Amino acid sequence: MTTEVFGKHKWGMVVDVDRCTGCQACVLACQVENNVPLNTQERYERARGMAWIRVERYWEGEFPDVKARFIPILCQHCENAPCEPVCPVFATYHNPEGMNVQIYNRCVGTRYCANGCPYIVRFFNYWEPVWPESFRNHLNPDVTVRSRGIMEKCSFCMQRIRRGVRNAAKENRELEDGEIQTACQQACPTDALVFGDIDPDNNRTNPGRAYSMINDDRAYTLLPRLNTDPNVIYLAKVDPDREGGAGGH
Amino acid sequence: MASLLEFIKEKHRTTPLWIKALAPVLLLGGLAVFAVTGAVTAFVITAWLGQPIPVLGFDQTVKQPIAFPHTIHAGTGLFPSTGLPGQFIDGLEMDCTFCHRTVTSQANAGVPPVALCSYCHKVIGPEENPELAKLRKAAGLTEEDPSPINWKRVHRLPDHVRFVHEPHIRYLTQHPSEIRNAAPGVNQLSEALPSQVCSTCHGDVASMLEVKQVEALKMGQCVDCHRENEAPTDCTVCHH
Amino acid sequence: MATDRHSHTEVSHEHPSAPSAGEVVEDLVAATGAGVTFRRVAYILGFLAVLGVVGVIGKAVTVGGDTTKWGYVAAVMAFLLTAGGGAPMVAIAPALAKANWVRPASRIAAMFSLIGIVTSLLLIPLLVLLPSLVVEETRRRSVWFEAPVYSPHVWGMMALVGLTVTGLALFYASALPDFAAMRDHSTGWRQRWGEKLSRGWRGTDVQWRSLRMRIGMFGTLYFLLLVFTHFLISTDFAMSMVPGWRDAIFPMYHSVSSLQAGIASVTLALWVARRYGGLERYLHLDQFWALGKLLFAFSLLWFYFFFSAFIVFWYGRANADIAFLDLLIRGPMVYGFATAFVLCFFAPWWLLIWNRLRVSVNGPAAVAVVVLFGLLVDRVRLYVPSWSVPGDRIHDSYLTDIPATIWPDAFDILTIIGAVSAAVLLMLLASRAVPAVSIWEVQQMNLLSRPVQFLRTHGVLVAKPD
Amino acid sequence: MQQRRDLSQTHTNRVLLNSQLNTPSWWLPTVILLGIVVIIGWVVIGFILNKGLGVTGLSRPVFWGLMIVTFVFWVGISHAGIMISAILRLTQAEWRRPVTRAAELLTVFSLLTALLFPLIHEGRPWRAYWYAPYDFARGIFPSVRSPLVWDPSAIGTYLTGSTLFLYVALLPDLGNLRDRTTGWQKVFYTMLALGWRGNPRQWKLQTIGGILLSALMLPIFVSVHSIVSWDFAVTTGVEGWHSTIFAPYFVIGAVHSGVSAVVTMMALMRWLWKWGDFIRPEHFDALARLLIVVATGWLGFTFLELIFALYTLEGPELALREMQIFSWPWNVWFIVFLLTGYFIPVPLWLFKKVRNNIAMMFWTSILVNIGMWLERFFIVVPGLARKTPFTFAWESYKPSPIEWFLLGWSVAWVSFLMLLFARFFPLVPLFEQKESQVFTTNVKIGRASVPAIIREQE
Repeated sequence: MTTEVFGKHKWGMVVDVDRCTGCQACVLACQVENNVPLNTQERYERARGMAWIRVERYWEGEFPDVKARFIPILCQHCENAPCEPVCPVFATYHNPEGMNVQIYNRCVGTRYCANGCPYIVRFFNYWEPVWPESFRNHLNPDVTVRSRGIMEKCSFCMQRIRRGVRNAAKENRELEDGEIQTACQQACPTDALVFGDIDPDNNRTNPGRAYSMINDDRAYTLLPRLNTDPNVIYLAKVDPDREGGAGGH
Repeated sequence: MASLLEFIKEKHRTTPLWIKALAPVLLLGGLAVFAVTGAVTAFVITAWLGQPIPVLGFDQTVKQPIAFPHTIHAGTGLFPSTGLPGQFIDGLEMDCTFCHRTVTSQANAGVPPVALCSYCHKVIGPEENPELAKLRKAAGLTEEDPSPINWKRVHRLPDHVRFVHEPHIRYLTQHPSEIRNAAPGVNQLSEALPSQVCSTCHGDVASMLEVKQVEALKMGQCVDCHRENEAPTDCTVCHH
Repeated sequence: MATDRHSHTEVSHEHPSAPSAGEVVEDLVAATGAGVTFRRVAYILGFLAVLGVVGVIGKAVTVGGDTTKWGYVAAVMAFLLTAGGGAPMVAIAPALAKANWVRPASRIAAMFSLIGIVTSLLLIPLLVLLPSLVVEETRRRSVWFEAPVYSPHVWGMMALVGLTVTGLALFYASALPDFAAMRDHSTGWRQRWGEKLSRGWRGTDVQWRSLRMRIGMFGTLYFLLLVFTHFLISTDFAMSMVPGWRDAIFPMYHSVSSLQAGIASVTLALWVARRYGGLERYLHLDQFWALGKLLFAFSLLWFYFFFSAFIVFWYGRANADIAFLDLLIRGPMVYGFATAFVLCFFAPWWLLIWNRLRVSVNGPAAVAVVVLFGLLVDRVRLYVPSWSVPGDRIHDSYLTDIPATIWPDAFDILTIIGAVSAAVLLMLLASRAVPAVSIWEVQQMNLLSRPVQFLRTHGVLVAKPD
Repeated sequence: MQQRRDLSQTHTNRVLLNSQLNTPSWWLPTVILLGIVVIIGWVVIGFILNKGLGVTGLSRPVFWGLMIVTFVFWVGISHAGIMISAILRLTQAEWRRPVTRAAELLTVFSLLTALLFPLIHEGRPWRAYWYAPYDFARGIFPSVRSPLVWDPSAIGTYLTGSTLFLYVALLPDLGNLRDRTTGWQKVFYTMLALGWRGNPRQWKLQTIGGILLSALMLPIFVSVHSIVSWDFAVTTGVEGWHSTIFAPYFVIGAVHSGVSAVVTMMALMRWLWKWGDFIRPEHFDALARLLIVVATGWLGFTFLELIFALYTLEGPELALREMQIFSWPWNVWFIVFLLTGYFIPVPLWLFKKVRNNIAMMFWTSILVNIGMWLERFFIVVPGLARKTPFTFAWESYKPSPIEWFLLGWSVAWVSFLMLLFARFFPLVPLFEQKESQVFTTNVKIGRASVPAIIREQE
């Protein structure tokens, strides 16, 4: 086998909320890897900040037994994504690898997809992105720089996936589990993010780390009532104070 | 007879005013509609065929800082020298990958560093060739300060396209029947050399004194070729 | 009079010749007489109605408190509310819009409010069976937020009874001059009956003014109550039983299909009155043609309201949306849905778009039968699966298991036949007690419109008093 | 009909063609003034295209703002045309006659305006042609699953149909104008009149054309605003949008605002061109009675929409409604919306005196459109602002001055187009007016003299 085979994998991510410390290393790594424009104070004040992955803080319990929790939220790559059918020009669609992808050059900027997204992980370029001159040569050459007027969102580091698959094909071998790492996963100090193939129909000898985690007792998905069927699976926070130990989100 | 003539005259005189008035407008309006339709049709047809109109770079040559002849380096036969008019030099039949070294392993084919040029041109080529003098200056072989050569890019894909040479070379060397614009006989080979593959997109560069883009390299072309060869056509293969 | 009677039996575009005011009274009062056939039909219907009572009792005895089996009773109740409740609107709406064609049909339309009696009776067993609003601290979905546990029951009953009473009031108010006509132009019990009910009607200006005011008032009130009743019945008796079913258009869909069914019922009743009641002289192509047009319009509206809900569920794909489609359209009720879709929308659409059928007497009547049957199936499709959701699941956030198809048993069939028969019987009896075509409306119509020669063509001059 | 009076055809011609034959003196200054606003508006649109949507107040998650609200508003106004000219034509309502032309015109111009807003609201409007199925080379068609593809096709069809309808109804009057003008005007009207001579065959074709177009446009009329509503309703993720009632709710709301806009316009026409003989209080009376019914229906739908939103008893939905109705400053606007949309105008319309008072009708109909604009704002913005629990940037949307300006500009732009049109074409159809004169009469019934209409025999 020498050509790149497409659609063989179904990518997903497991986020162990119990391990997340809310350190935001993933946010920074993503920003650098994916040429996400710099967020100035003015942008945040106008609620236009961009972060393909963000760490949300939420409170659990009633005062005084209240606890701060962290949960990283990124594009859930829903199998049944509300953002996909509404795009009039197929700029966003579901690809055979189980990912919800955004094609920048096809986007006309209706922002309809962003309305549909219940996780609010889609971002619109209100302005042409600018970087300080000293940053210009630091941009990732493998990632398109998005111009103004289009949507963008987490791509599961598509450039890394493509490179990994290509390398395996070049060396005429199967892709190894863990060979492809997303930028956020690479940066996570507590190993809370695990990216990998989660296709249940894939006959594999080695199940892979992400795949072995999705059937965990603690596994859940966000907003299940909307039936979006995300490919990002969360593992619930373990709360020793609580009966049973595991607290849901 | 006279009365008939009168009748026709009368009839003509009473041609409804609206027809008279409408005629020039219809004529002008018709022409305008025709022109607009024509322009739109031309646009649509070029989009369908994936063939842009030959302006703005396509099918045109670019003046390079040094008149580098691909002919002499890669071609076979006698070719005119670019620096010394009237002189002819035998083609060297060099392999494409001799200079474009990363083409079989990486995304970019790679423009060779000037050191690679000067490795040969330290000795080869007469002093009086002005083009070689520029090269030697750039390579720091002369007294003057060296300065980098600002090669002009001929094949440029839009920023939102991620083209990787390596898998394309790999596939075509193993499937020589898919190579286009190739030298005779290449398509019958069981395995081709990387340098026999380039012509598919770049044409016969070896015969070009000044390199020009011969294929439109529009998305339609990429997609067609991918479909014919059962390569993936998912958008994310090239756009991310 | 007898000489040109045959000219009205065949369908023609000619304007019917107007009978004189005296003829109208005599004809229409005479038409209230009951023949042998009438009696036979009435006895059969009465027997069937008794069987219906047996059906309800049998149901109560065999299934006890289990709501699952009561879906068909709920469905037939909703159907009667739909078909009978909407009909009086046919009399009111065009009257408010000053349409002349409706005058001969308004009495029959108003008569349909009698069906409310049957509907109200059917409500009684169902009210007992409705699951309570709050069970173990969890509330089933309801339009009542912080209301007492039994509030839906109380409101539902009040709405239905109120609707019936208003309908009867409308019927009686508009029949006053005709009772007076019976008083003056008949003998025996009819005269006494007319004397009692006409309440001293003399036809003074004041009396006419108050008559018009009453019709307008009761008519408006009836319409508002109709929408309100459908709102209550459809939410409390269907939507609240299916977890996650949240369909804001549902009450409106009910109201619109109620108007559709009302038009169909009136068309059918007019056809029967014309064919068997000896009223060819008063019920013309005009009425059927106009009703055919309305039926066509409302059949299209049925689809519009259905589709407005469908596309939102189908596109939305949330769990509740999928469960709803599975339950009512794809799952246990798929055949019911397909039948209702064809009979309520597809068949009327293609039949009534055909000029020869729409512009005829028999065509709209035939389509009316189709539509009425379709709406019965539609109510079955909506109510039976709702009632078949197990009682302990109706407090969930959405339906996870789709219940299986519930087929009608013998008691259900008896109940349906009995309820419909009782309704028809009431109508038949009423048509003996008061002329089925309003005497004063026909007289007024003859007064207000007259054929005229207009340039080179024939026209009708229609006077429109305020 | 009680105010019917016999008007000679000469009088009708003279008065209704006054704008074309003797332009009133206020016309030019008004048009120039509006024209300046219009030009500024186009410059502002150019500025948006040049700078990008950063100049708006849009944020995340409020990705759709004032421009979409204004789009829905103008599509709503456009529903007046078919409501008045098609539905009332098919139901043979006599009082529609003086209103038809202006209502149709309002449809065409408001649709043009409506189409503009989503276009400039796009990130890259110059790529809008991708909505059309043209590009075979890449094998990508527009996604027919997207309501944004249904939208342009529905609105485009409606616009085409309305324009045809307007033109067909304009033909007899164009013939009339041609015969009364000289010089370049004659040439102009001659071309447009397409040889209208008013012979029986032409009249027959014109009538058939009108009736056919009315019948064919009815489904389009319903579909247009339904599809606009599905832009919102198909979205599960936004609380307050995913409601099955949206399609009929939007349609009836559109009729409410559209007919009110027609009332506003009729009052203006009556004042500006002094057409008191033709646009009579009875017409306002009839429109107001129609509006009472429509408004009450609309209120019923509003009520159902709210009730069924609360029906779920789901946290996020309740939170949204709480914000929309009770929290500052939304609560004030919500009350303003209810008052202007229904509770001030409708009770007033119940009085015959108000219905027959042109000034009152003018102001109440303007109130309705303020309320209906607010209604659209209440649908679009709060839903987005409180979409799900994941909104980490709960910033309320503040429209930028540019967006407010464009809202006002759109009104000026439509008025500008209307005035421009009114200079060259009669706003009240002359032939309808004359037809009405022929068809209506008074008959004596007993002691009373009752207005009557001559109808074709059915």
